[in-house]
Amino acid sequence: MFRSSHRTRLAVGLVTALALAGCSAGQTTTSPDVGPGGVRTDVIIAVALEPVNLDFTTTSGAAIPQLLMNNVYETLVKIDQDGGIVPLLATSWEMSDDGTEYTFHLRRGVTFSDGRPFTSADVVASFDRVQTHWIRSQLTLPMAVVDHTEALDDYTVRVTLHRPSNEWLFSIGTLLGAIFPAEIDFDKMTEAIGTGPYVVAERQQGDRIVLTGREDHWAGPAPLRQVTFRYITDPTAAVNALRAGDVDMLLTTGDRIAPLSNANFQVIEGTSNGEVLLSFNNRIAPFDDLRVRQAFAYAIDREAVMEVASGGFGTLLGAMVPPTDPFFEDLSGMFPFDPDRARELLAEAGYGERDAGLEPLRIAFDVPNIGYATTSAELIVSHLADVGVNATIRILEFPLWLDQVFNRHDFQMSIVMHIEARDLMTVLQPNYYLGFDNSVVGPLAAAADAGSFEEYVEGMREVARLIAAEVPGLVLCLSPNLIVADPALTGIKPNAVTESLDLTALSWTK
Amino acid sequence: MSQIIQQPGAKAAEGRTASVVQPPSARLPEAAAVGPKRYKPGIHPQLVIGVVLVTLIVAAAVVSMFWTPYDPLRAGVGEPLAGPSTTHWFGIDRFGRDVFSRIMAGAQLTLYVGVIAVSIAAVIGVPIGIIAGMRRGVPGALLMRGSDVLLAFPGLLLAIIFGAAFGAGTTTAMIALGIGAIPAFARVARSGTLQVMRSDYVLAARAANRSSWAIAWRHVLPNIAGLIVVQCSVNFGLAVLSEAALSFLGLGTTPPAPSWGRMLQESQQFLGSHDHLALAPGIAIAIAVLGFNLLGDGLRDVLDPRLKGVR
Amino acid sequence: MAWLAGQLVATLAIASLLVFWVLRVLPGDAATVALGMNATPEALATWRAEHGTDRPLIVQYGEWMAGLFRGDFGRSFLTGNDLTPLVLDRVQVTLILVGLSLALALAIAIPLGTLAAIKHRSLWGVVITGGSQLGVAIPNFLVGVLLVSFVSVRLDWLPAGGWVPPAVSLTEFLRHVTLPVIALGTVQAAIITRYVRSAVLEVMREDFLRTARAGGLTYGQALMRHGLRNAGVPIITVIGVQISAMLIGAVVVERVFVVHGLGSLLVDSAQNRDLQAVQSIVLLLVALVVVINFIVDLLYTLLDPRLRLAGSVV
Amino acid sequence: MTPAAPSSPPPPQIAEVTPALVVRDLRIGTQARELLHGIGFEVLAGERVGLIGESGSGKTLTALAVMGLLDDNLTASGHVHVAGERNLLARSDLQLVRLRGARMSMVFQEPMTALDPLRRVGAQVAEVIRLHSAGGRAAARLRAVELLTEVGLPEPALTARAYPHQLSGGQRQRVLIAMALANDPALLIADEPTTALDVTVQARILELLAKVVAKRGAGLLFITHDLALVSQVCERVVVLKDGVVVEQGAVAEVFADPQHEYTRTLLAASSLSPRLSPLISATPYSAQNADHPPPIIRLTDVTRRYPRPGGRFVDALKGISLEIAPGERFGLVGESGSGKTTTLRLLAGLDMPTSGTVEVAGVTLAHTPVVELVETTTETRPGQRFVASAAELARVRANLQLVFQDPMGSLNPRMRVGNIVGEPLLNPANRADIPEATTRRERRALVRDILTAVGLPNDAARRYPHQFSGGQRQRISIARALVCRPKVLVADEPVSALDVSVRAQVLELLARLADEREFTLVLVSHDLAVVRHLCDHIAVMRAGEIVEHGPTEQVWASPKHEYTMALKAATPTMSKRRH
Repeated sequence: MFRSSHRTRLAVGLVTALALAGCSAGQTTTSPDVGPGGVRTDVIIAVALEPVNLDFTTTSGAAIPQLLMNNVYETLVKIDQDGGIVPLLATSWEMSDDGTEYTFHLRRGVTFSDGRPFTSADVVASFDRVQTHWIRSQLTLPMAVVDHTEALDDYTVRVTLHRPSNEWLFSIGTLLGAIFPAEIDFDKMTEAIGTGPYVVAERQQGDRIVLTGREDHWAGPAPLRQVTFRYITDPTAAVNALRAGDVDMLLTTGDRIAPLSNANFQVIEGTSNGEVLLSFNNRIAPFDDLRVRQAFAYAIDREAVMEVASGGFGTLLGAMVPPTDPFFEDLSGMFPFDPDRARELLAEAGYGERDAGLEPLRIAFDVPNIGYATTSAELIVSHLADVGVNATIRILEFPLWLDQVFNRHDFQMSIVMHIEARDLMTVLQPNYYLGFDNSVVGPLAAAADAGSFEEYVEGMREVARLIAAEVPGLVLCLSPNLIVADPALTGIKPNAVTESLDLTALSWTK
Repeated sequence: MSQIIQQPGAKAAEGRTASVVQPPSARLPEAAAVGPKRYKPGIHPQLVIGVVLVTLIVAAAVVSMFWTPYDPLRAGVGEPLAGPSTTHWFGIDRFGRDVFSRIMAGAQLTLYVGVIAVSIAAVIGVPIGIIAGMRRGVPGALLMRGSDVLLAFPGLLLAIIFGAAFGAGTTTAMIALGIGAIPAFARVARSGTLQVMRSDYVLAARAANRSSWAIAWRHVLPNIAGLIVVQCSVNFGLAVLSEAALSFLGLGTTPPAPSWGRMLQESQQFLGSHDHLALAPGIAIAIAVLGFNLLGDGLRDVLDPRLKGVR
Repeated sequence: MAWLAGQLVATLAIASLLVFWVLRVLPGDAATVALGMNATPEALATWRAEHGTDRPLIVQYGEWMAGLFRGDFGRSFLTGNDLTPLVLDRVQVTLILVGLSLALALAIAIPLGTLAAIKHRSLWGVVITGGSQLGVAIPNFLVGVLLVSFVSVRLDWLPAGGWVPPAVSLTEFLRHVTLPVIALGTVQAAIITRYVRSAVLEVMREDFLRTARAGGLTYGQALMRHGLRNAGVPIITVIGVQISAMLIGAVVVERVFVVHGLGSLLVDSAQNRDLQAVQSIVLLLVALVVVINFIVDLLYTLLDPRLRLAGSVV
Repeated sequence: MTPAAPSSPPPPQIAEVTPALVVRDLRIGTQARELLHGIGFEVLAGERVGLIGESGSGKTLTALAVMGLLDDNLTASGHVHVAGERNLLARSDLQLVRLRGARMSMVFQEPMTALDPLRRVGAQVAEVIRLHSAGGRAAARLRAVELLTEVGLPEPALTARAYPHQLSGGQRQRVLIAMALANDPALLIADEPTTALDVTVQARILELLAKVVAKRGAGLLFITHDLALVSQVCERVVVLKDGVVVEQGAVAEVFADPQHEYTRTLLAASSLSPRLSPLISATPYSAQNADHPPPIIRLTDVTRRYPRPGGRFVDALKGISLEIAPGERFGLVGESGSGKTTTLRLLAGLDMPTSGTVEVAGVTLAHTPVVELVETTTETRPGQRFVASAAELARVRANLQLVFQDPMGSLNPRMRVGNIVGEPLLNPANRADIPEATTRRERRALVRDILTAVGLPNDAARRYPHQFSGGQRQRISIARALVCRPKVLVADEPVSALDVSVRAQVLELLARLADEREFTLVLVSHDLAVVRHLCDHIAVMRAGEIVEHGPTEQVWASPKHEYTMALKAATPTMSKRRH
């Protein structure tokens, strides 16, 4: 709840968005695994992005934690559906008054899937190795505040921090806090051994990963005997698989809902932090000119874009502050759809018809090859054409997009979903790909962060308002977490709070 | 016979294709027209249908340069996903664009891709084939070997490689398809050239001390022109299909340009609820491919009887 | 034979150089792509050293070639995994798909094409010829999409996609493979039908068929005993070409039916800029094409005594 | 309906012997038009009847109608009875199948394509046997070998295992005859069975046909365009023109006293008279004779060797020498593979000798020093190793022009006749001696003149080759060859692809032009009669060697080499009869 958000985890977040969009679950129509009382005990989940391996300590991407976190690996604390921090492997914990010492009391009777008992030694080993063995060092920054971890006894662990950090506790609820057996060789982690209710039973690369439920999980036998993740990149194919009964559950985007809604499926709309951002390169012309950025904000009918790109699902935002943030304020009306105003602003900036003695504006529009992005882009091009802007779409595969746009800042305008929580200030770092000059809002935000909670909220609102007026990028909408599933499936977690696709409560009602 | 025996293995392929079917490299519909030479001076149904269909596509393309019912790129000209109506003949797509206008403009793009791809293949492939056919020594063999290496790269594969290397797009796709078709043209040109070079009129021209250049220009080219035209037509259909497939894979034309293949790909998710979105581009592709294939077949039937005189 | 094998090697060598050259023109840094944005410069350097992308291109080419000779496709730039088992697995899928589709195509095309030739003046001939023309013109992904839409989604007869290896469950394999094979096979059938028809028509005009009839064979007998084998010669050529085209052309159908074949792997790798995977897969495809052509040539020699270099009997 | 000549004998009485073939009022047509207008004739058992006519007369259609092998788009009406089997035209294909190959059979013109290339010839013969008899496979095999023996194939057991491409044309035709005879048919139809064969082979095949037919007492319907063959082979002749029988009767009577105008023309055109040239024919062939100008063509010890795969060679020329004096009409006679075409190519500078010297019009085209190593690796390409300079070569080509055999293939179908004929003039070297050919207008006038000279209509220059008949096309070829006023004209089988009546006209034209324009004529031909008709001197070639040469009449009257004798004996003439 109180973590600061200066992590550069965009890449991971984007990939998560991809993965979740195509996530679907399904049942085999042929031989459903049926348990006592005729209730099915298996689910096949189809997911867009496949893990390249099972080791998120060395490999980036959201696909691995999506599969393994909470399901195979567990953490001391867990982020619940409302973003709260709740006990998991730790039954309770205390924080010292200066906020630098945390003492965790571990759950007893927990075993790893290979039968080893879970003790404090595993926690110490796992936390220590984040610093020493994880290759993804930028991601591990939140753990850098850890001074040392010690086992007070078999079921008590004390973590000492250099300085107080609210974010740290939140972070050990994510993959950074995953508990591995102390004995495993971190350099050769080819299989995933955790304390969670499921184990990886089978991997067919390019097609599926099968999890089976543990009978000996500390919380009792897993509700499902078998969970299969099927990897379907093409969203249409995923929808077809659901409609053909090959899968039961589908994490998808809003534009896919319409044809499914008249069929017999439950549609669950949950919260996410996924703001779809039309990003401008503020460093270069024409977007170094505020009038151009504002003109674009007026020119684009965001409601229409949301209608087309996500079938009307989503929330219009004025800044990258979702309604779940404490400092949320509805700024979506700041730039209403007004093509005439857009043309005026463009003309002021010197762009327009050649006949009017102005320079026609041409924009290169680099779009990652992801459904929502290309669809939105196509409509935006039409809207821009109406105000005399000629935007040319170039579709880039995501890795190329990362390299060219995100890394080398070689772009004019792009579009991508940012799914990290509290990412307002992250995105506005001057060395970030937007290249926003935060010399004004930066100190304001820092001051707000240092103050009381009320000062923090008020300060951040002011910051958000200032930023919204500057339009460093145009927030098109907040995309919901959408799940379509067989109506008999229960225990689906609607909100996307971490990368994990939490299956621990998933079961059939009939 | 000795001709064939002289060319064992891979080279035999040339011998046999020259005599039996058209070159193996010409991947698609070559064959039908190799059929009986029942050329009647009157109406030739294949040709007529082919000409009609191709004319339809060309007319749509030409008209779309000056006029379409609506701006094919403009969103919001109608209720998104609306079905066909009197104002929007083929309905409206998800962006609220007029599908009929997009199909018309798509014809332009399709022809553009086809013309460029076929031109690249013909402009490079035909000279290679003619040179290889006229100079049977080392340079000719090398040229043919070179183009045969390309034979191992189907157009689609080339397009994927080029797309990965230079970025996907219409330009990349049509260049790749063009290069991929070079061996087909080279082989057709070579087998035709060999046939012409065996003819007595070339012997007569050589006896009259005409230069190789003059022989190629005055004797070979006019006499293999029919073969080339047929190959162009067939490859045109192939290029249209391949472009559609590439756009379908997301390796072809970038949005919002109205590519039929991409329209088909985008329509996929609305299949069952808004079938018109798939039908319009699907039928357009079929008409274009069918048209060019029939045109090629018809031309072959019409042009071949005179070519027989070459022997 | 040695000459043929030499050609095979030469073609592959040139193709490998082409592939390597074209793909190393690619912009972007393989290490960054593989490790993502969170990687430190040290990690990147380590990766480059590990994958050898910091060495001169000629050395990299040599290593790649040497690996291929040992049957080693290298390690994926993206996942770091050994590509060999993955590629072999995918090849299997594609080969099964292509093989079954070809079988279906031939089962349709040979009878229909022959019939169309024999009845080329009657309604049947016109219908078959017209049908095959139409079949050639319809993109196979459209067929696939329609099949999914109707057979899987509306009628719920067969799965909409996916792949179960025959070793796992034969019935499931058949259920999953049916629609892709139909989508790929019927369009191929249309193409091959046209070739069969023209080859048979060609043969029907041959003098030896008339000789056979003058000797007392019925038209049908003459065609079966003398015609089809002669028509087979050009048809084999066409089949070879079509297999080559299908190996890569299958990618579209693989996409529609979520079948993970070699083509899909290639497209995915290309999109993920996994250069190592792309160049190895492309070369594998090229090798397959070249080998198929080689086999076609051999078959051809087998079928046609005129191509055998054996000394004459008389 | 039969417009038979009044002198035809009355049809034999059917009651006595069942005729092998009776054709009555046979009409064949497409839906659009009738091609055969009700013809009638008979072939008695054991009788040999010639069906003669020029291309397009309908003779092959007749044969196919009898066999029931007409194309689907052709319909036949009338009556055809074969060996007592009545009314074949009314029968279904399934009924006819029993007769074909058993009661009636047919030998086709083109032996190269009439056999299934993928099956052994013995099996193909055996197949016909097994179709019509109950015997087993082994019996059929044996019988096939017997038949192959009977048709005179060497090592018949081995030959039966051969594929068609391993046999020569004559051998294949023998196989086809064996197939036709396999079930002792009552009627054998031979459709131009020897047209594709060499003269000496033709003679042996005809002998064979006559022999096997006689042995079986079968009727033979012998279809040909060549009156001389009919006169040799047949007892009776039926003359067909444009789908109508214009005359029929005993060969002796018809040929001695033709009633119909067409038959008379045909006969006149068929008998080529020997050339009688008082000036040269008496002179012994010798270029050393000081009274004569130096030869315009001189070949000295010329050899030409072509490489074959596997390091083997074919020696097309094995060292020939000959000289041709200016103004001479020189005939080069030989069968296929004799090297006459190679000689011609060497003369025209289109090829070069492996060793030896070729001198044409004072230019030496090649000397001996040829690198043998180079020779073995690649095919020789023209222009590669000429010793003569390009200018000299150009002069040769200006001085020596060619006329080809095939009137269809020797003219570019995409060019107008005017351009075809004028093309040699585009080469400045070719018109060096023709000052009036510098401008386009002048060249056009030259083309017009030469077209008139060869007897083509005024508008010919604007038309395309396919608008002309075979004979006219050959005239175009001659015009093209002569437009540059060459000193030598080499004509390669100029009339062998033409109908008899046209043949005579083209030969006349050549003779007339040679006199008028005073060029040296080199005529290459397989036909001794044609050469004898036109030439003063001849050289007889065989297997790359000149076996005999000298003044035409001398060689003709008293051939010294046995091959010349054989050739002369094999050459069909009207006067010779086999029976």
